[in-house]
Amino acid sequence: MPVEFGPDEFKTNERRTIVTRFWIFLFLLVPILGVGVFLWAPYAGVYLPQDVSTHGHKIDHLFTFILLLTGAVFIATEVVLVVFMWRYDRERNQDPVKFTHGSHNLEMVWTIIPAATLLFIAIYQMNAWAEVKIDRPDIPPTLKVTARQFEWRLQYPGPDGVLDTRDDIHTVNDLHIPVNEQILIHLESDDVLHSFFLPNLRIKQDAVPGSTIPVWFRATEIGAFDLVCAELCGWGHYKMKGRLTIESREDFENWLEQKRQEQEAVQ
Amino acid sequence: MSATIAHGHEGAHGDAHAHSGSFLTTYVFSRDHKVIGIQFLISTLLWFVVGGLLALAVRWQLAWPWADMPIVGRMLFSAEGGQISPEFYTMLFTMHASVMIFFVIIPILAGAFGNFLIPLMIGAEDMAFPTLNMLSYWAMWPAFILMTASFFVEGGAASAGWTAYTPLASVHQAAPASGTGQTLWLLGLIFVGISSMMGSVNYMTTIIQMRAPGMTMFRLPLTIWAMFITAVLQAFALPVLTAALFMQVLDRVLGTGFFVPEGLMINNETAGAGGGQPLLWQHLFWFYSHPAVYIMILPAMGMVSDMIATFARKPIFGYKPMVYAIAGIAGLGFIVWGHHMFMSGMNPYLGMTFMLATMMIALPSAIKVFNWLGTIWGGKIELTTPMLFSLAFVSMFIIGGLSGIFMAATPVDLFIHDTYFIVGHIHYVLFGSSAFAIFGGIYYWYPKMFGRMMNETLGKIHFLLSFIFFNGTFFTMHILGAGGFPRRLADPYHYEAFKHMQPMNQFMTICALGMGAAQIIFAINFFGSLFFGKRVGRNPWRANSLEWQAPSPPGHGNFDFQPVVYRGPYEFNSPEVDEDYYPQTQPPPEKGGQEKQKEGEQH
Amino acid sequence: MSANASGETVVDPHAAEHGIGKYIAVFVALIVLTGASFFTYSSLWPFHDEPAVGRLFMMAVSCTKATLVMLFFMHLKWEANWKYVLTVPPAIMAIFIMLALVPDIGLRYRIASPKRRAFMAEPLDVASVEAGSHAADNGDQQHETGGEH
Amino acid sequence: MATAGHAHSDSFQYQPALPIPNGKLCMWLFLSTEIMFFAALIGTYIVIRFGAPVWPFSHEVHLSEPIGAFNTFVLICSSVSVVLALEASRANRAGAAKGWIATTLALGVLFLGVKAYEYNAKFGHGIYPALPRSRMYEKPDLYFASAVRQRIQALRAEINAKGAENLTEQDQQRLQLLDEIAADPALGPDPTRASLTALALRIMPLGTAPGEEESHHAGLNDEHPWLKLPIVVPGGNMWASTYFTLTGFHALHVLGGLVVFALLLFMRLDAGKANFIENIGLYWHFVDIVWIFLFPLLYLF
Ligand code: HEA
Ligand code: HEA
Ligand code: CUA
Ligand SMILES: [Cu+2]
Repeated sequence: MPVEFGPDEFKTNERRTIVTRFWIFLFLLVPILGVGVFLWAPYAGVYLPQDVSTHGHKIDHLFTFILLLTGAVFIATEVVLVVFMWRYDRERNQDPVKFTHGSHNLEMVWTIIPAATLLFIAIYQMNAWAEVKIDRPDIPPTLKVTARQFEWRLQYPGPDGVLDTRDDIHTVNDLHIPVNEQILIHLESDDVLHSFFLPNLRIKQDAVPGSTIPVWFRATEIGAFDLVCAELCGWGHYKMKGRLTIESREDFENWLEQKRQEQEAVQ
Repeated sequence: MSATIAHGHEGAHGDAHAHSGSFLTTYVFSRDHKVIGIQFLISTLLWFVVGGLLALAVRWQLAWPWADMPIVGRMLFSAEGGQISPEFYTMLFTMHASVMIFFVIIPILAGAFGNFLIPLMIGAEDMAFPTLNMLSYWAMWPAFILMTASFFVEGGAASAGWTAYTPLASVHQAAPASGTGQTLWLLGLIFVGISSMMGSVNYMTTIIQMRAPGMTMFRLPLTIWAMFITAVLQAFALPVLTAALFMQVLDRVLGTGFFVPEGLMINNETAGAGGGQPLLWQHLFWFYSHPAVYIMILPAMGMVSDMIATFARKPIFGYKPMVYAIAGIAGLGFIVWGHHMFMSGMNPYLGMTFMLATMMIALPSAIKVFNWLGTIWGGKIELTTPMLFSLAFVSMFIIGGLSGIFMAATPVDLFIHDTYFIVGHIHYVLFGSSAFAIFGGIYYWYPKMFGRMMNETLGKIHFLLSFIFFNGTFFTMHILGAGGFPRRLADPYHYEAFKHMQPMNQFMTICALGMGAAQIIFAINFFGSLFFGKRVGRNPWRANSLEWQAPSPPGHGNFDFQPVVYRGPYEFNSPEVDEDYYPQTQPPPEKGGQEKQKEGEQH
Repeated sequence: MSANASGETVVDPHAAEHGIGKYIAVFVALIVLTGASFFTYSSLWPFHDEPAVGRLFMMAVSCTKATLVMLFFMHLKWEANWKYVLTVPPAIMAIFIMLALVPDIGLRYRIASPKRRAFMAEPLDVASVEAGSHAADNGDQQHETGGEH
Repeated sequence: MATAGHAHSDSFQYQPALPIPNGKLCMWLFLSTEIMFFAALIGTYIVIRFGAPVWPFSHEVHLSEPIGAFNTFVLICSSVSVVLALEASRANRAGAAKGWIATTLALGVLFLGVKAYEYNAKFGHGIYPALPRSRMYEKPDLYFASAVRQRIQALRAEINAKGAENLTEQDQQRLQLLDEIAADPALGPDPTRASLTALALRIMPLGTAPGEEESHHAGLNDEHPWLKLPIVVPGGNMWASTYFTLTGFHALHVLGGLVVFALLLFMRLDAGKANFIENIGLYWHFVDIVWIFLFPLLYLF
């Protein structure tokens, strides 16, 4: 005859109460450490990297905004979970179980409030999106970027100011752009998908073979930053890195001229 | 196809009364849903070890890139001097994700729990089509063999990520493994698809047609609702993936050009005549694979709902909203796939539409979370191992879900797309949620499966270690992502900017190793309890749903009485009875007939 | 179990309603409709300049044919309301996935890169042949014709 | 069908939601998944077809509308015969049912035969998707010219391999023709776009739009089938990709149905088998419906 065995096994005793408290404490650690990690992150230097673009602050602002909002939801829900675990523990809770099948009003409340919140986020962010991906500036392209396994080929218009002519200036993995100017890049790929990722400019765009995709931005500070390939493109994906140099118009032109001369010397 | 279906049907009938059979038909080619469920369970646990070990290799490389792997390294890659090569790294995470998703989470939820629970919970003697059911299990083996065989072919296993983005995946010249390995991967997935398809139509038919008298749709346990809607999701989404997989196979084998544009130059070689669209693959793939992530969470949510109600000794809060939320997630799940493609060069206006839909999909999830909290409110919570895993599910799903909101916001996704933020999200929803629910489910239904209890102490240690090490491994990924740390890099420290993140990665790797070790405890518990676990009666947890009224383990035909259902599955602490539980089959006291029921139980 | 497996319920209550005559009528209708869509291809079809008209017409004809097959051959006409549950959602989803691809993939060739254009198919330029070799041809253009590699 | 459940006292009682046998429900659900499968394929075809800069006319790819229409007719007939088989089986006329099933089987085989004939015609003209390239070129460019040159050289080498003394009259004529083609300005030192186009048209003349006069002159490849010169079919690769994939998967479904029909021939098709025949019939009608859409999409669009 099989033995009946069940929850009764865990009936009240001292040890059990302590163990229960321990579990509740463990769940409490989640919000505490979760928040802690995010507070610590900026000090550890693993947080949004320095932003040197005109649109980046909007993205960072959105990130922070969503972080605060979801953070609040996170803390609230986790704390409620822990409090309920504490309050309604089998040992602690002397009241009879609240026999209920739910509440229509509550359901409405917790459908409508998140709905409104989410709708708000959705609408709130549209401008930033439009700025980066929809409102394309009406200027000739500053340069053409062609991704290929595993390098970035950059092509600047030569003295005639037109791309795809004989006097174009070619570089590899060495991206220079003038500061405080509207830049428009034509992004292409020769072989597979790549992704043109400038972390500090808050720019990311996949390069799709067969399409020319416009990318635009405006840099605000002089400096040197990473150009990362952010889409798996084969075994060498990890080493497909370029260098972005943001410099003054003058330096930029000097550099361009120098490159042009180097190129002519070779030919 | 139709032949098997029809045969299966006839078979259902003939087999129901066959009590004896050879070893082969009883345990191997069994058509009993319980045996098939357990077969699925054990195979998927085995595959979980495979996927997990691949993950540990990934972690090893991320913590100590190009360092010799201790012991294993010398054995496996002596050619590279015991190191993981970048080619091999890409194969590692591709196969890790493919195994985990297609061979662990989906088959364990739909295959193992679906098979085991559906007939028991609706009061049927078996699935509608037992032979089809058996085939759906056996289709998994060719799939797995094809997949793993690819490690041993020229060029190695698939290495284009589990998303197999074209043209990397579809052009031979693009990657060493885009030779045979990728083709095997595709064929393997086609088999997985066939298996899921057979399961899906079978589950739908069974749930629609074979519920016990009195078991109306709104008296079904939420697990069954979730399984049902999962099956619907699969029925609509999977064929699209199958078509896409076939097209990629054709691109690779016959030289069609669906996903290959013209003029492709790889290593200064032209790659086929082309004429196709690389992004078409992404659309078709995510049309399946976004619903697929809900295929991987909905059954888990259903199971958790059952466990939470049982261990809070309280009816589920808002049963109908829960059902509608499941349906809502499924419905919305079909119109949000584009959120994986925000940066892909997709039409940016389309991106906005998908963003809006993605935001809205958080709503049904919110309803579910709040209803779970509502369920434990005012209850009498028993922190058994399954309950701990279930509450951890809720806790972790909140994190995983909320991180989804960041990515749904297109401008934020612009920055965090393809960074570790995504990897964090993936593992919070897939490991912290789905896998935790699976562990809980195993502890909860183990007594029903094997007639023995799993050891509670070991279970709690397993939970404690998993919980701590899981969060240790994956929580920090969020801030790594915020720091721009890209995913899928064989050596992230190739970039100066990421060098200072190496210590964090080492910490994560150590936690991952700890998590692996914690699973050893689980394995010991699982297999040890088969022999040493305490024997149990029918209803060890004093739960209400039908499976607990059947013997443990249930015999052939499941029930030794005709189940008749009088109420929903969550009537705990009902004022109508003295006991704190009220089985679905127990007739209401006023109407009498209790004796008759008792009789039925004593068979 | 259900009826079919036991093989008991076999008398079709509607057998009288849809005799062979009905099937023949449907058959004829299908043939005629096939002829109708084939007609758009003949020289008598008036809308050759507007292919969209013909295509719409053909799709409408196909839908009619499919409906006929479903209603009569697949007996949906005589089935209870479950037929809507099982046919409407797949139909909606099928149309949805086809339409969903249009805004992105369907319009994608518009942002084709110059490199791709060089390789892209184009209608044969019959006019240039007729004009003979006087047509403006020079080395540059040859280069372009041949691709760069 | 709840009644059936009650019939077995020792069996379980169920409460089915739909008044149809499980097998039929399962078949309908299976067909829903099939709808999605073909929807994905047809959706792909549509976006690629209408996104393509050019699409070949059916005559350029040797697509014959009358043959397609004939196949439509064959499938419609088979749909009728399978429904008649069901009626016969329901009326317990096993012999008649088997006759109709055999008819269906025959019609299905005929359909596949016609399909095979059509495929063969295309393969014969070098029209198929292939790695790295089939004989089809998208535009008359230098690649095309060099492929023609290579083919001519290969043919010459093949003939000359026999040795000068063994050449027959026919070989001589062939060499002459090859020389003549090789003298085409497009194969000379500086081909022009116009000359390349002219060569392409000479090898294979343009197809005609629907309703236009059929072009009269045959191309080199048609006049001399042994030449097998590369051809220019703008949009040909994607045409071949979609055409063969769509019709191929449809043909596989037909084949699947035929296997079941063949098995049915070994059974007694009395009323007991009516449900089974109904299910396979549903499947067969579905295959028919798919073709109803494929035919205009692939042949007439
Ligand atoms: C089980 C699996 C699962 C689940 C359930 C989810 C759920 C969600 N996912 Fe996730 N996702 C994946 C698995 C999953 N995902 C995987 C595997 C990938 C990566 C694929 C790859 O590229 O390899 C991915 C990637 C992914 C992306 C693409 C990122 C990128 O590549 O750039 C996005 C973008 O929108 C996204 C969003 C969401 C959202 C909004 C949800 C929502 O459903 C979440 C809803 C839940 C909540 C929001 C929490 C609970 C709610 C409340 C507590 C209420 C209050 C909340 C608010 C008011 C905000 N996911
Ligand atoms: C169900 C899904 C699932 C699960 C359970 C996991 C589990 C784990 N994953 Fe996985 N992961 C994915 C789905 C999943 N992952 C997906 C979809 C991706 C994206 C891939 C892509 O980019 O294409 C990914 C990618 C991914 C990455 C990113 C790789 C990259 O982008 O470069 C990493 C890195 O840390 C990682 C780590 C882990 C770890 C440490 C675990 C651990 O939780 C595993 C723990 C389990 C075990 C270890 C098994 C138990 C082992 C034993 C019992 C044996 C004994 C053990 C020892 C001796 C230690 N995963
Ligand atoms: Cu290029 Cu990754
Ligand atoms: Cu998604």
